[in-house]
This record gives sequence, structure tokens and C-alpha cells, in this order.
Amino acid sequence: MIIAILFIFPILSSAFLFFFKNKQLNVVLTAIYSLIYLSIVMFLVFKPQQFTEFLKVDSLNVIFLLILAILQFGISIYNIDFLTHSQVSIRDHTLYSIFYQFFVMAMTGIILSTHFGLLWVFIEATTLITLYLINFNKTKESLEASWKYIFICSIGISLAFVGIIFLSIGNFNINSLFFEDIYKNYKNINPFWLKLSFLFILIGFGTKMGLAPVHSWLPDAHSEAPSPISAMLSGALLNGSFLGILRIFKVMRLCNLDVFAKILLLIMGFLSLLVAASFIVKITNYKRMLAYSSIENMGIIAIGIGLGGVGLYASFLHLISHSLTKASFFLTAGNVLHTFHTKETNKITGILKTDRYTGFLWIFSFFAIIGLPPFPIFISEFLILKEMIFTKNIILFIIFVILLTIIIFGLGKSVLKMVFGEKNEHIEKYKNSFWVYLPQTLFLIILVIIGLYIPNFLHKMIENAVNSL
Amino acid sequence: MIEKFLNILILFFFPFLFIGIINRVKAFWGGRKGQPIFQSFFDFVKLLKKGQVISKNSSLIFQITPTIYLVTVILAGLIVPMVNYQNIFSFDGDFLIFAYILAFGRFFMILSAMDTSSSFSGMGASREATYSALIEPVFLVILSSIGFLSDQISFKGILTTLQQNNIISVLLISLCVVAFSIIMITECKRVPVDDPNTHLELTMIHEVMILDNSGPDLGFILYGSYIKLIVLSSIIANLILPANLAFWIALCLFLLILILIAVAIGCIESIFARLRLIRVPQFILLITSIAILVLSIIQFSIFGGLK
Amino acid sequence: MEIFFIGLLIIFCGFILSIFFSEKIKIYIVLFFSLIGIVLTIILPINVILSGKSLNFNLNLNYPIGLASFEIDLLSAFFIVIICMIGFFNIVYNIGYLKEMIKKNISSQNYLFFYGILYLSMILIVCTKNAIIFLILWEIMALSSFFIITLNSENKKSYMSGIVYLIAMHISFIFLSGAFIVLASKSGSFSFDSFKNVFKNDQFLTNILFILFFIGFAIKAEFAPFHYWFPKVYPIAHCGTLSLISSIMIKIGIYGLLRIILLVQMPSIFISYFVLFISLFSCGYGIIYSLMQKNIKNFLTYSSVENIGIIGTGIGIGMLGLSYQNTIISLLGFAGALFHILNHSIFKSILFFGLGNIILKTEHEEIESLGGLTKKMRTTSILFLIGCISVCALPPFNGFISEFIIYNALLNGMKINQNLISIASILSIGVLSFIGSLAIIGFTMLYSVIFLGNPRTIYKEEIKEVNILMLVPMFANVFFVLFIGLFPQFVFSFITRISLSFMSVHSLPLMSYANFVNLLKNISFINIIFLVSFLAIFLIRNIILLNKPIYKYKTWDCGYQGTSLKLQYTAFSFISPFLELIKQFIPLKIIFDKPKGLFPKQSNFGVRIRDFFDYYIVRPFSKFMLFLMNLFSWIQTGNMQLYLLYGLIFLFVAIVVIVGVK
Amino acid sequence: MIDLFNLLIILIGSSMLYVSFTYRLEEYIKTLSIQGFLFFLIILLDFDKIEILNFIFLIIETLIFKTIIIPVFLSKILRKNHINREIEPYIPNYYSVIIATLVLAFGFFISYWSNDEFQNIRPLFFGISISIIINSFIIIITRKKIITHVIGYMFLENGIFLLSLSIAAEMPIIVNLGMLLDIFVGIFLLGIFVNKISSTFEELNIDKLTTLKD
Repeated sequence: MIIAILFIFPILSSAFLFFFKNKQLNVVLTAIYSLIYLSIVMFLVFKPQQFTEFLKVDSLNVIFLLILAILQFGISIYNIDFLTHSQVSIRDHTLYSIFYQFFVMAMTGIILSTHFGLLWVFIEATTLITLYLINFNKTKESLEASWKYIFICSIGISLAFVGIIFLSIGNFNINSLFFEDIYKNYKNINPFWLKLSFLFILIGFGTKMGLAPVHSWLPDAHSEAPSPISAMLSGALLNGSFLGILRIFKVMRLCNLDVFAKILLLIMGFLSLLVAASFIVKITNYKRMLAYSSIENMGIIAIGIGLGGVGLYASFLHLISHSLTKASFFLTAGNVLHTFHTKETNKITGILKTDRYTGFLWIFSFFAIIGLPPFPIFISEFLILKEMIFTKNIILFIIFVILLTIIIFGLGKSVLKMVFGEKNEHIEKYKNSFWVYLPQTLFLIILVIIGLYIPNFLHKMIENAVNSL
Repeated sequence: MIEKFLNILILFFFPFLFIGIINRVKAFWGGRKGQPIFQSFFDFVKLLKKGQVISKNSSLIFQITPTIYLVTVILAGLIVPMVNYQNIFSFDGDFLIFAYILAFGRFFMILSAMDTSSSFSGMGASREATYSALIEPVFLVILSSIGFLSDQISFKGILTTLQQNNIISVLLISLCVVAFSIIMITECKRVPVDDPNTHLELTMIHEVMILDNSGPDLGFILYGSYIKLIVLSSIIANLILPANLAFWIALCLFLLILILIAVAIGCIESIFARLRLIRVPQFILLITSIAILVLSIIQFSIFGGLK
Repeated sequence: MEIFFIGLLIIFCGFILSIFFSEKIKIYIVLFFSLIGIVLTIILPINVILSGKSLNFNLNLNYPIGLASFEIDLLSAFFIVIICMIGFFNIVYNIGYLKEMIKKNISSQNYLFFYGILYLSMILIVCTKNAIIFLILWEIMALSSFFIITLNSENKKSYMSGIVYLIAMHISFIFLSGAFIVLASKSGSFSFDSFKNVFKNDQFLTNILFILFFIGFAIKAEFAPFHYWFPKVYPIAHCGTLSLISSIMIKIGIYGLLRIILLVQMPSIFISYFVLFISLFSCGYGIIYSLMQKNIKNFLTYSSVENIGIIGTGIGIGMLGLSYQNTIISLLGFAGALFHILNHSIFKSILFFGLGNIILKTEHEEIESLGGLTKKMRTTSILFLIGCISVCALPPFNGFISEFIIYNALLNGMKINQNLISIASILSIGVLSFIGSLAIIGFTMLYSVIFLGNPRTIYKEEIKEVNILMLVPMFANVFFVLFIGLFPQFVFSFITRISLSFMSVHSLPLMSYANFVNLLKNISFINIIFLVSFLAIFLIRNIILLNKPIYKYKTWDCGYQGTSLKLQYTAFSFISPFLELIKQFIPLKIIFDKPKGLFPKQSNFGVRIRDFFDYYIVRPFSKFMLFLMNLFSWIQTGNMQLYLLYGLIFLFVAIVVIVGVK
Repeated sequence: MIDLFNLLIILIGSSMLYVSFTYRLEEYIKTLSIQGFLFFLIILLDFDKIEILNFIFLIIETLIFKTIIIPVFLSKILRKNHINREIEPYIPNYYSVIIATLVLAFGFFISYWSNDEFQNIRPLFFGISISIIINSFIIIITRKKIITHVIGYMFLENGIFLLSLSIAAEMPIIVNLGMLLDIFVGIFLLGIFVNKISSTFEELNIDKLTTLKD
């Protein structure tokens, strides 16, 4: 029953907030929600339980739940300062908090749902909820970004729906869209329809996940959204769609069609890497750059799944690490934006000299994302490389490392240029409040711990997830 | 033991005679009577008695260099075999330390030339550095190639290897003699690489480096360069000398060859003009090809079955 | 083994504590902790070298790593001793440097913290026996060195250098990880010991893997064709950092190479010649380019390329000895290489410390703008001179000793009656001596232009000697230079013990060993005679001059009466006779604005020298890569309909494939 | 009976031809409405197969939402923004017609081609709905007005709806609910968005929305 709180609380609190419209109250309630959320998830992680027929914690989604809990906890902390400082009206402030809570709720729905239809509904719900958040700044650009976001994602989601229809055509004899039922009766599924269904769901959810060639909304939306929301999008929303893909991937695997699925995932993964690489080297807007980096990392996750074997483990590890890293990166980008008032890389130099702590967070997030130890992306990428050689895919190995090197070059060029160098004269030394550094530091510390020594419970969790796949 | 004693004697005193002979030969070609045969010795003593003029710009390096130069040359002379193939220090790879000790002296000579902050000395220094860079590898390659012929890797062993037994040996010896002569001419800065008598600074090498030295320091440097002549000539002499001769014959032949070399240098300096500076590297690079020739002949003679 | 880790922990604590204290206090905390820590750390490795017994330490870590085993064997112990000793001098120097910085009110930006991480990662790398941990530490080393290079940089272009460095380290990592993973896929484990069998069984694979490893390590160790990164990176770092990097960190690359050779046990002739060839190439390349550098930091780092080449030559000849199964050669080769590693880290420290002092005081890095410092910084100039002589491998200092051993290995290599190896050895001797004499050109130029003569520019402020903390490490290193130069036989006996571990035959014919010790005794004897006779004659000279008049007068200027600072010989004109000989092979750009008209006002002459590999290979390649990436840049046009079209096309093609394939 | 079914489906498919032919946006909306009504007829014909509650939902969705509310809502937006025709599409309309025809033919072809894979649904459902989906994609891609994109999206939804009707008997009710919600909220937001965009950008043209690019 404890799961119910996760859904009931935001509804009640947003109703409450809607009537009172007080900035302090908004922040406090959001923070309370995130704290409750975190503690409940911590409880659930160690004692999985079923809420209803439709919502359940199983060994696969528990990882996603954990990531979401930690992420939204950190981002709620960040919100404390982010919203109070910026000049927004009380109405917007309240709506932001409400939608933020709804977003977390919908994400929880995606993660916990046990039914393809429900999963789909929740994913669509996140699209609609985040629409407001992306358009929060209400500029021309943000409007354009949110238009592209909603349109492309809606079409993608519709395609995913076609995929679900195909699935139900294929499993005519089972007549159910519960994961469990499908997994149990996998022998009765028609492979032709299953393949079609996988393709459509992959493209549909892949749109939301940001896999090339259907990634195109992602840079726009990520760059125009407020930084905490970009962090949420990158760290949580993309994962949610990935979970959807994993659910259908398992069906493919049971039906011995995983070669087909893996080839598709590999193609999309490498396309994502290629796209990310070709844009990261020339980009001039650092938030867009981070968005492309998200595309890259989603590509790596897809490649990991596509390789199978240790790659699965690596993918999950990468998922966790990427969420935290990218969240930290985006939140720091928020600090930078706040200090320098520009998203142009060329106009920013000397972050270290302007705001030393932000500078260090920025550069460490960079190192975390390019996979240097002691950050865990190193391990996940290493495992993926290992799997490539173990399965004798030398060509893939070479392409992979070349693209990664280009990406590192592109990211590093911008990031280091911003961090080092002379201080901008017209920008006064800015002292941010404690709250905008805390979450990033928290995330990075967690990452370093994972990178140096994967805790046993996490290791087991990932292994269970891999086994359940 | 007596050889070692003789070696030291030759090393310290023969140089003056050697220079005297050269000067006499040059005087002969010039139709003059020439200076006394030990004039260089008298000059040396005179210089030792004098005081010094030191450049304001110079530092300690300028003052220690002449001593270092002299010491290195003498030390090199102790390593090189002279009378009856005997040298004072003999061990495997001693020719390496020979080359490197000479290089040490050169190192300081260059520094001292640069120390005066005169642009003329700098010119000489840079030329000296470049030309010696070209000859040092050749020196080592030739010696180690000969060493390869007989598995000897000490100076003594290498120089005794080549005997006029067969046509190959004679060929090698003559090539080596040519090579070492060029090395000697370059190292000691004689004609046609450099002319010790001219005083046109722009074209000189060695003389221009020591423009600012005076008094005992100049004496040390001159003495050092005389000894260097002897040291390098004795390598040539030992190359030509046949092995296993009786001691006295060997000694006499050795001295004879040294004197012949002095005469030859005198003749060359009288007959030939100094090369243009641009041609000098080409002249020096000639020995690189000789070295490669020596190496290939030796390789061919061993692995081609000619031995 | 515990005491070793306790030592490391103490060092680490010192560096960690440095974050929390103010600038003035933290340097002493670090000094204190690292002194204690290093003493504790160095005990066991020294014991290992003395006793010859290796130490083990196992640690069970979580999933991707598994069993992490650390072992201090002879090779590791050797490197640990070098890192600890020379590294300690580096710490002292850097603390002195920071003291000067504090005077200038410049924050050290957690420099010491990253310094400590780098220091520890290097120590741990050399004793780990697990490939994954090796790679992790390798990357941590790269990361921390990145920070110490870039953090305090005042250079505006420092970010570009930083990224070049990162990319270079990443490429090195890729090669290494690829090779390690292939090995692991054959052996089933990431532990070093399990790799031995793979190497033993598959000759072809061994060759390929060795080349991969070699490239990976060579990028770190700056072997010539793989060195492209450092001319861009080093100028931004200050010399305290560079001395650590150049004298120790790049040796970790050599360590990796040696470790792989230890695992390969019996390298094939092909890879041995490969190593020898690359090393000789990098010798020549390094020294020729070092001559032409305008930046004094780059001068020294190119000279590191040369010295790494010499080390590599030793390794190559040692490997040839292994493949021809000749113990003496491989013993001498490896011993020479190890000896040169030690020597290079000693004299390179001196040189970089000296440069650091100069740059700190004059704030000039261009070689052409220095001069006349010997009158202002007397101690530094003398110590630097000793470093210069040593790096030119001239007796009686330590550089000569190691080169002499390598020469001896080559001379012995000649004795193997094989066409190829004899030619190779003789030519190697030629190349080595050639680069030796080029080094003389280079370092005489460097020293004389920096220290001798008159200043070429007017310095900002009065130049004084640096503080004592910056001089002490130089003195310590000079002591080692002299000690090793004069008494090489003592150190040699330890080094042969280490180099013996490369051979499966662990007993050397006593005869030949005694021979070499005698040989070195001879060298030692000659060196001592050299010093003594120099002192004696100099004394005599001074006695002669005692009552003679000594005039100080201006330099004789051949009658030309103009005096200008610019009339001095410059660095470029010094090397131009040599440059004339090789200028066809070097991408030179000569900038020459001729004086025009009857009354010419301004004219200009300059030469820009570019690195061959950077100019002809790396740059075109990276441009090509960027061009390739640019081919795809039309994707994100901003037109949403196009985005949908991509999806549609992808969907359509996939459907056709599915329906078509069935 | 089957023939009637197929006739209705083909009618829905052919209505796309009309859409690709016309310039007038009012006609688009009318077609949308007609399609909704045709769906209603199909459901009526399928009366016996569907359980009663689900049936009622489908009736409401098709007859009220698809036939009345959405078209009315859209035409309101049109009138409010004074848009009535689609000018200068990326490709001329006669090409659009040809392409639409080809796609429709392709739909038939697929239905015929993969006949043996269909154990449980009518082949024509599959083929025609695929062709509608592709056709609406083409409309979205070739037209420039944002409102046309919204309408195109509605056609896409209709295609999917047609597909889902093929298994309406098996689909749990929650999915229909979700779909309804999706369409409702989607249109609601899209409509608001069109208003917002028109007030921000002055002209409802997609060319204005290309500032975010790399």
C-alpha cells in the first residue's frame, strides 16, 4: 500500500498548492515529497512489493525507481534555490512545482506499470506534463522547442501504440498485455507480428529515449528547458522509455528473436553515437552540447543491450551513472547560465576564476561523462569494449572508440574552454547559495563510490535485472 | 711499463716537435728558412709567464675552460694506444670514453666561446659544434666495424686487427687512413677545413673561438690542440703499423710515421687552399660514405665468405 | 606489505589535508606528511631490491575487478624507489615554488591535492598485477596530471592544450585496453600472470598485441612518432609540474613496456627490431627537434624524447638478446635501459628545476630573450650546467655511465655472428653517437644562450636567486649525478639484479659479470683522475696567475665599435649551420619581409618550425575526421518535417526488411 | 457483410486522397469528421463481437469526439486565426495525389502480400491503416502550416484507431481510455499551442520554427 503515497501525495499537495500559491510552501512541499519519495523507494528497494495488479516493483524496474528517487531528491534540493532566486511570478512558480510533482508521479507510473497499455499511457502523460515545464521560460525558442517536442514525441508515441496493437495482434491467443502473461506464454506469439511490434515500439519509445535517427527533438527541448528540468528529462525521462524498450526486448529474447532486436539496437546505437559525435565537435551552445551527449549515452546503452552478455550489465551500470552524471552536469549548467546569462560557449571563459566551485563541478561532471575513472562510466564503457572484443566485433570496437574519441574532443573543447582562461571582466564574482552546489556534489560522490567499489546490493540489483531480462 | 713511460713522454713533448716539423715544411715550400723547430714550446712558456685580459662579459666558464680542454686532451691521449699498441688505460669500449672525453672538452670550448658574448666567437662555436657532430659517429662506426671483424672491442684490439695480410685488409686500412686523416684535419682544424694562420674571423672555426683568451689560458689551449694532433695521428700510425714487431722497431716506425704525418700536413697546408665554408660539410660528409663502405666491406667479407 | 600501504596512506593524508588549510600552512603539512610517508613507503622496495624476494598483497574487490593483486617485485621496487626519491625532491621543489607563488598572491588551486593523487597513482601502477586496476590507475594518472598541468596555467590557450592532452591519453588508453581485453579474452582473466600463457602459445598474436601495447605505452612515454601531443601541452605547465611529468611520469610508460616484456618472456626478433628502430628514430627525431625549439620547456621535453629513445634502444637491444638467447647482451641492454631511466629522472629533474627558477624569476620562456643569468643566479647556473653535461652523456657524470652500458651492449651485440644484428648494432652505435653530439650542440646552445653572455632583453625586475627550498632538491640531485658518475659500480650491481629478472636463466656467468664491474671500475677510475687532474691543473694555473696582472676589458670586437645586446649570437643562428644540412626534411616556414624602398623602415625575419608528425600526419588526420563528421551536420536543420522524414525512412526500410526477410 | 466492411475501410483510405488533393483546410476538417462517422459505422457493423461497455465507449469516441468535437474545435481555431488554405506546400498537390495513390495501393498490396500472417484480423485493416499512417506522415511532411500538422496528426491517430479497431474485441478497455485521453489532451494542448505560437510568431508557418538548429 505504501506505493499509493507516491501517487496520492502529489495530487493532494498540488491541489493544496494551487489554492494557496505561496513560494515558500511550493518549495517545502516539493522537498517533502522528494524526501518521502526517497525514503519509500529505499524501503521498496530492499523489500519489493506489489501495489495493485497494474503497479509493481520487480527486479527490473527497481533500478529505475532508485535512480528516479535519488535524482528527483537532488533536483528538489536544487529547486529550492533555483526558483526563489529567479524572477518568476507566483503563478508560474506554483505551476512549476505542481507539474514537477506530477512529472515525478508519471515517471513512477512508467516505471512501476506492469502493462503495456498503462506504460504507454504514462509515457504519453509525461510528454504532456513536461510540455509546460519545457516551455517554462516562455520565450520564442522555448515555444519552438516545446512544439517540436510535443509533436515529434506524440507521433513517436503513436507509433509505439501501433507497435502495441501489433503485439496484441501477435499474441491473439493470450489476449492480455500484462508483461507477466506475455512472458509466460511467449510460445504463442506470432514472430512476424512480434518483430513488427518491436520495430514500432523501438522507434516510438526510441523517439522519447533519444535514439538516432528519431532523436531530433532532444537537443531543442533540453537546451530550452530550465536546467533542473533538463536534468530530469535527461536523467529520468529517457530512462523511462528505455524501460519500455527493455520490456518488449525481453519478449523478443524469449521468442529467440533477439538477434534481430540486437541488430536494430546496435544500428540505432551507433547512429546515435555518430549523430552525437558530428554535432558535439561543432556546437556552440553548451546546453545543446549536453543534450547531444545524452543522445550519445543513450546510444551507448542501446549498444550495450545490443551486444548482450556483459553488455547488459554494462548498460544498466551506464544507465545509473549517466543519469546521475548528466543531472549533475545539467544542474551545473544551470549555475553557469545563472552566473553568465548566456548559453553560448564562446562567450564564457574562466568559470574557475569566477565561481570556483562551479568550475570544479563542471569539469568533474565532464570527466564523469567521458568515462574517466574513478567515475563508473569508465567501468561500463570498459565492459562494453570488453564485450565487443569477446564477441569478436573488432570493427565495432574500432568505430566505437573513434566516435567516443571525437566526442571527448568535442565536449572537452567546449568544457575546458569555459573552465579555464581569463575571467570575464564584466561579470562580477558571483556567490551562489549552498543549495545549488549540494546536489551535484552529492551525485558526484555517489558516482565516485560506485566507480571505485560497486556496493554489493547494487551489484545484485543489476545482476537480478540482467537475469530477469 | 716502458711503453707507458714512453707514451707519456711522447704525449707531452712530441707535440712541439710535431708543430715544428709542420712549420718547417711550410717554410720549405714557401722558400723561407722558418722558425726554430721548438718555437711553439718557447711560445708556450712565454704565454705561461704572461698576465691575462679577461672580457667583462665572461663568467667562470671562460676561465676554467682552457684547463678543462687541456685535461681532456691529455686524458684522451692516455687512452689512445701509442708505442707498440700500448695504451695506459685499456678496457672494453675504451674508445667510447676517448670520444666522449674529447667531446667534453669541446663542450666547454663552445661554452667559453659563447661566454664572451662576441658574435664572432659564437660563429666559430656553432661551426665547431656542427662539424664535430658530423665526425663523431663516423669515428665510432669505423672503429666498431673493425672491431666486429675480430670480436675486439677495445682500442688496442681494434687497431691491431687490421694487418696487411690480404687484399681486403689493405683496402680497409687505406680507407680507414683516409677517414681518420679527414677526422684529424677536422678535429684539429687544419687546412682544408680551417686555416690556423689566417685571421679573417668570419671564415674561421677554431681560432675565432679563442680570440679572447690570453696568457696561460691561451697557452693551455694551444698546447691542448697540439697534443690533440699527436693523439689523432697516433691512431693513424697504429692503423698502418704491422703487429708483432720488436719493441724498438715498433717505436721507431711509430715515430717515423708521426713525423711523416707532420710532413704530410705541412705539404697539404702549403699546396691546398682552404675550402669555402659551404663546401666544408660536404668534405666532412665524405667520411660518412667511407664509413658505410668500410661497414659493408666488412659485412661482406664476413658473411660473404671472404674472410 | 602493510607498512607500504600505511606509507601511501600517510602521503595521501598529507595531500588531502592540503585542501582544508590555508596556503601558508598547507605546504608544510604536505612536506611533513610526505617525508614520513615516503620513508615508510620506500623501506620495503629497498628491501626487495636488496633481498631479491618479491612481496604480495591481495585484495578482493567487487565485480568488474575481482581479485586485485599487488606485487612488489624487483622491477616494481626499482620504479617505486625512483618515484619516491626523485618524486620527493619534486615535492620539495614544488613546495618552494608554491612559496614563491604565495609571495605573489597567486592561489595554488588545490594543485597539491592532484599532485598527491598523481604521485600515489604512479606508485600503485607499478605494483599492480591486475589489468583492470592498471587501466583505472592509468586513467587516474592521466586525469590528475591533466589537473596539475592546467590548473595553475596563466596561458590563454591552456584549454586547447588540455584537450590535446586528454585525447592523447585517451588514445593511449584505447590501445592498452584493447590489447588487455584481447589478452583477457584468450586467458579468461585479467591478472597479469594468466597472460604469460597466451604469449607463450601464440607467436603471431603476441607480435600484434605487443605492437598495440607498445603504441599505448609509447604515447605516454613520448616515443617519437607518438609524441605529437606534448609540444602543445607542456608550454602551459610550470616547470615543477613538468619535472615530475618528464622525469617520472613518462617513465611509467617505459615501466609498462618492461612489464609486458617480462610477461612475453621470449619476444620475437621482429618486435625486438621494431622497438630498436622506433627508439633510434625517436632519439634522432627528439634531439633534432629539440635544437629548433624556441620555448625552453619544449627544448627539454623534446630532449626527453631523445632520452626515452636511448632507454628504448637499451630495451630493444635487451630484447634482441632475449630473442637471440644471448644473456650478456640482454643483461647489458636492460641494465643500460634501467640505468638510464634512473639517470634521466635525476638530471631531467635538475634541468627542469633550473628552468623553473629561471622562468619564475625572469618570466620569459622564449630562449632568444634570455641571457647573462649566470651573474645573477650563480647557484642555479652551476647546477644547471652539471645537468646539461650529464644529459649530453659526457663523462664524468652519470649520463655517460648508462649510455656507456648501452654502447657496451651494442658492442657485444655485434659479437653475435648474425648479419642483421651486427649491422643493426653498428648503425645504432653510429646513431647514438650522432645524437650525442647533436645533444652537445643543443645543450651548449641552451646553456650559453640562457646563462652566458649578456641579457638579450631588459628584465622586468632585479633578478635574484630563488629560495632555498627550490635549491635543495637540485643539490640533492647533483649529488646523485656525481655519485653515480664517479662510482657507478655500486649502483650497477643492483641494477643488474633487476635486469636479470628479465631472463629465464637467473644465473649469469660470474666471469662476465665481474668483467663488467671491472669495466665500470675503470670508468670510475678515469673519471676520478679526470676530476683530480682538472683540479690540480686549475690550481697550478691559478698559482701561475697569482702575481700577474689581470685586466677586465670589453670583449674584443675585431675593431667594430658598436655595442648592442642584439649583436650577440642567437640560438637560431647557433644551430643554423646544422639546420642548413637538414632543412629539406623539416616543415619550415620562413617569414621574411624584405626591407623595401630607398629608406626602408621596418623589416621582419622569423622562422616557424613545425613538428613533422603533427604537421603531416596528425593534423591532416584530425582535419579529415572533422570533415567526416561535418558530412553529417546537415541532419539538424531545424526543420521538423525533415526530422519526421528520417524516422519515416528508417521505419520504412526496417519494415521492408522485416516483411521481405520473413 | 464482409464486403460492406471492406467498402467502409476503403472509403476511409480513399478519403486520404481527397485530403492530399485539396488546398482548403476546411475540407481537411470535414474529411476528419467523415472519417469519424465511417468509424462509427464500422463499429456498428462489428456490434456482435464487442462487449457492451467497450462498445459504448467506442460509440462515444467515434460519434462524439471524432465526428463532432474535434472538427468543431479545429475549425474554431481556423476561424480564430483566419486561416483557410494551405499555400505553397513543399511539393505540388498533384504529386501528393500520386504519392497518396501509390501509398494506398501499397496498403492493398501489403494486405494481399502478408495474407497468410493474418490469423485473427482482416487483412485490409492492416494494409489500409498502414497506408493512412504513411499518408498522414506525408501530409505532415509536405505541408507548411502548423495547423495542417495538427490535422495530419489527427489523421495519423485515425489510422491507428482503424488498426486498433481490428482487435477492438481483445483490447482491454483501459487502452481505449488512454487513447481517448491522449487524443483529447493532445488536441487540447496542440490547439492551445497553435494559438500561442500564432500569437508569438505572427504567422502559423513552420518556416518560422527553425531557429533551433546546429
